[in-house]
Parts: sequence; structure tokens; C-alpha cells
Amino acid sequence: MSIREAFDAWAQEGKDRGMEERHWHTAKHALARMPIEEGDTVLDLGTGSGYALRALRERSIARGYGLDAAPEMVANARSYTEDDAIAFLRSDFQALPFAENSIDHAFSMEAIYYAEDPVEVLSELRRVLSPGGTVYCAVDYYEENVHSHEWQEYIEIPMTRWSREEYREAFREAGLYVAEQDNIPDREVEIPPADAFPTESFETREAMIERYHTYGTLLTVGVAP
Amino acid sequence: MSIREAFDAWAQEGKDRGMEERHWHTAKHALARMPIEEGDTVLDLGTGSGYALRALRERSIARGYGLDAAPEMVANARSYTEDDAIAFLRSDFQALPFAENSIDHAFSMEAIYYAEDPVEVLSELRRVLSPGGTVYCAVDYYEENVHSHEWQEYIEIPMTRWSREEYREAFREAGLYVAEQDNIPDREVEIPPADAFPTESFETREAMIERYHTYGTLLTVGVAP
Amino acid sequence: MNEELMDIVCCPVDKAELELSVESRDDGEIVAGSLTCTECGTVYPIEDGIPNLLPPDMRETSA
Amino acid sequence: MNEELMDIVCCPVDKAELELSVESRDDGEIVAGSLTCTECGTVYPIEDGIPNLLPPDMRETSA
Ligand SMILES: Nc1ncnc2c1ncn2[C@@H]1O[C@H](CSCC[C@H](N)C(=O)O)[C@@H](O)[C@H]1O
Ligand SMILES: Nc1ncnc2c1ncn2[C@@H]1O[C@H](CSCC[C@H](N)C(=O)O)[C@@H](O)[C@H]1O
Repeated sequence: MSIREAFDAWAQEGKDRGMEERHWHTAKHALARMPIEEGDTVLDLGTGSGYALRALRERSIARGYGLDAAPEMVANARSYTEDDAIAFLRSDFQALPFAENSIDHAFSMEAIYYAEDPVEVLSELRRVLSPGGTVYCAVDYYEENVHSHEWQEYIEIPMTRWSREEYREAFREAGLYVAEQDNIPDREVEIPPADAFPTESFETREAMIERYHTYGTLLTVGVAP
Repeated sequence: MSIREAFDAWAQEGKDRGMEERHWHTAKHALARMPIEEGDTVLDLGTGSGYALRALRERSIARGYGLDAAPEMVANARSYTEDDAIAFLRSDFQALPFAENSIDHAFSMEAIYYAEDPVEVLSELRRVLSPGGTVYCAVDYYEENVHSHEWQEYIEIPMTRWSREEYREAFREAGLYVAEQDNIPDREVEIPPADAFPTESFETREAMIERYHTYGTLLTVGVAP
Repeated sequence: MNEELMDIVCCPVDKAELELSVESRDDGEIVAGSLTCTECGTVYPIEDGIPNLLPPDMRETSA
Repeated sequence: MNEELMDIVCCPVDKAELELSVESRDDGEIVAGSLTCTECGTVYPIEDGIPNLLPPDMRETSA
């Protein structure tokens, strides 16, 4: 199955907005940490509904580019904003259509692991970032988060499941410095009382708490030399 | 008053341990984010009781150096650990006794603003760090945290009160990339019920919540090119 | 698509400059047109205001 | 002070190498001695296992 087939269906079912709502719980904390200055140009890799760029525009970035391979995703993202400073384009993570040193900072939430070769994506980011530019790479799907492992069953795109350490290694392999790694807890998801378990997704309340409060979202921050 | 006079008195009164306990609430989160690898050499600037290095040793750093100008501080810090891989030295922030590229990462909590010229401290850090090495600089005393402004009244050392933006500018002036800036909330300090206010330190409960939950500790992360 | 994108956009394959050809505009925005690589000649379409900069081989498999 | 510090320590003033002279050890650790700058000749004391690497001018004002 192609990225397009998989994610166009999601966009049509409104899953883009659903992801926005759920991912926002932790994505907003990652975005808040970015060392954005007025006038910066920011890239959002696998932009989905484009919420990250809409949020960063409130911090006066000059331009936000949202990149996504799925046409229905970018079409939806485009329809959610009237802001001329935000533009969307269809493109693949591994072949970025940007010149060297053209981007100040890059953000990516729950997207990089869908790439065929995520190290190549990081290398491409390094190429397009200005020296000192950051990559804010956030994922809920990773090795330590055992609760995410089954996600692969629900999508036909092969997903890369790295550990925290493998993320650091991959960043370094792509020539990025690793500045930070952190688990951002999701404290907004509602966790039902113990007697509601087992639920469809969790055997026990403890498991659900571990999923959202302990593992949350893994953020790895890289810096281009 | 000299650094030695001011902080030796604190060390003698046991304030080093008091600071450790209070600062740990947020310092542990900053430390957890550091991209430490086994075998790294880490510098703690203004080490106080030396707690940061004791904590990082649990992540298998090869060596931790705690630097402090106050002899009673380093004497205490030394007495709190038997670990041969942790060493303390008396030295000044602005004249670091380390060779170029000799340190992998640096941490500093509630200390840099006591330096006469904090930009010079950052330049010195840049000099001693290896390319890609990080500076984790945490402060509770800064412009936006209005509740900290009065601290200057209690100490005769002149303190530098930068804003978030001035921290970023200073890092860049010193030749460091800025990778992250964040307010780490202190959620462990006990906040009494509303009818306990005014207290000695806060007029209202809201003010105390703002101090600890909103402003907390300002973390700025720099990366050496 | 906003014309400012031209400042930083390039061919996803060989990273060479692109040449813009506009078919229609709406309020300044380019709604339809194309971007042609000055090096390899690949033509990247702009449709409904969105440039499709997928490399040609991915365009096929995902079309 | 642990001898491994010698790998990375330098004179705080001119950043030149230091020469170690040991007066007493305890279980391998250097308890007393000094570090002398091979460039400017400044002597930095080691007391109670802790080297004092404050620049000479700060040593005065803070002593
Ligand atoms: N190789 C690739 N190139 C470009 N986009 C890709 C891609 N693989 C996946 N995507 C896109 O990445 C997105 C992942 S879903 C996450 C969307 C958004 N960042 C959010 O947080 O909600 C999808 O929109 C999908 O179309
Ligand atoms: N210019 C300078 N050079 C070296 N140490 C300094 C200094 N100015 C202040 N200090 C030291 O910095 C420390 C600040 S108090 C903070 C201590 C510790 N980091 C903690 O979080 O608890 C004191 O121990 C003081 O002696």
C-alpha cells in the first residue's frame, strides 16, 4: 500500500483532525520548547492537519511549510487556514524539495517512522537546515513504548520501531548533534477509574497510565552543525 | 562581598542541602533530558552539594567534575560522595581550568547569574565543550519570573537578571546554538490552601502557583558547534 | 501556492533550481501551473494551489 | 584529587598545561600538592584533595 492510499483514507474519514486533537496534548509542549525567533522559516514533516504550523504562526514565524505525501491530507490542511504565510506541498520525506540552508527549524510528529529509511530523512533535514537549526522529532511509536507495538497491525506501511538509543544513533549517523531526548507525558487523556478496565486498548489502569504518563511522546531534538 | 564569603556561609548553615532538595524538583527533569552517553565527561558549574553529578553517575558517565568557587561548598560536596569518578575543584566560572574539547556536556543550576559576565562563562563553556556538546543552563532567577526579583535583596553578589530572550541572545553571542528553551514546572513544592495566604513569600495562592507551575525553572539548552 | 516558495524550493531529485510556469491565479496565489527542473527537465504539477513535488517514481506508485 | 584530572586540566589564565607535584596521597588520591603552570609559572595548591584553580587575582579577593 502506498502512503497516499493509507493516509488519504484517514484524511477522508476525518482522522487528520482526530490526530490533531490527540497529538496536541504532547505536541504543544514540544513546540513550546523550540527556539523559534520572529521571522524564522519552519518545516513540518508529515504535517497531517497542519496544526503545528498554525500554532507556530502565533509566535511570528515568517513562513511555515507543511509537507505531506497524501493529497487529501494537504488538501484538508490547506482548507483549515487562510494564512498566506502557511503553505502546503506534496512531497516525500526522503527527497526534500528544498535548497541547502533554507529552513531554520523542522518539526515532525508521529511521522518519521513511516519513511522507508528514516536515517535518509534526517540526512535530508540536515541538508536543508541552516547551521544551528533544530529538528524536533516526536514519536509515540518506539521500542520502549510497548503499548504502541501493535499499531503496525493496523497499517500496511512498514513502520520503523527504534529505541530511544537508536533515535540518538540515527540522528548522529545523519550528521546531526543530539541536544535533547525526553518523554513528554500526556496528562490530558482521560484515564477511567480502575473498574472500567480491561478496556478495548488496556488490560489495566496501570498499563494505561504507563502508556500516557511514563512513555507519552518521545522527543528527540537534533541540531544541524 | 566575595563569592567565597557569600556561599561559604550558606554551606556552613547547610543551605547546600536545602538547595539540593528544592532544586531537585526541576533539576531532575533537566538532567533527564541531557543526551548523555556512557563514558561521557560532564561538568557541573556552581555544583553546590554536587547532586547533579551523583545523579548522572547512575547513567554511567565516566567522569563528573563539579566546579565551585566557595571552598566550604566543595568540601561539603566532596563529603557527600565516595565515588572516585566524581571530582570537585575550586575555580571561577569565567576562567575554566579545562582544555579545549575536553568536556562532553555541561550542567548548571541556579548559578550562572552570579558571574560578573555570564556571556564570558558561556564562551568559556563553548571553548571546553566538544563539538555537539550541550550546555544545560537552568535558572529560577530571570526577568519573567517576577517572584524571583527580590532575591537580589538577600545577597550582596550582583545578579544578572536576563529575560528568556536575553538568554537565547547571550548563548548565541557566545557562539552556542540554542536548541531548546523551556519552563520546567515545579509540581512538588507544597502549595497550601487558599486561606493560608498571605504567607511570608506570597500574597495569594495564585501568585504561588504562578511562581512554581508557570515560571518554575527556565532551562536554556545550548550546543557547541 | 505562494510565489515566495520559489526562494527555497528545488528539484527533489537533483536539487537543481525549478522554473515556475503559472496557468491560473486566485488573489495572487498560484492555483494551477507547473515547476520544471532546470537540470533534469522533470515537470512538477501545481494543482488546486498545491505543488506536487514527489519524485516521478513515487508519483507513479502513489497515484 | 584524582590523577585523571591531569588529562583535561589547564591553567585557568593562559590555558597552558599544568605540572603536578604530589605531597601526599591517600589510597591513590592526591590529598596535598600543587599544580604549576608550564607557561606563566603560577602555582595552584591542592588542599584536602581539592585543587584550587581560581586565578591568582580572584584567590586574593576571595581568600
Ligand atoms: N514518506 C512520507 N513522505 C511524506 N509524508 C508522509 C510519508 N509517510 C507518511 N507521511 C505522512 O505523515 C503523516 C503521519 S500522521 C501525523 C500527522 C501530524 N503530524 C499529526 O501529528 O497529527 C500522514 O499525514 C502521512 O501522509
Ligand atoms: N563566579 C563563580 N565561580 C564559581 N562558582 C560560583 C560563582 N558564582 C557562584 N558560584 C557558586 O554557585 C553556586 C550557586 S548555588 C546553586 C548550587 C547548585 N547548583 C544547586 O542547584 O543547588 C554556589 O555554590 C556558589 O559558590
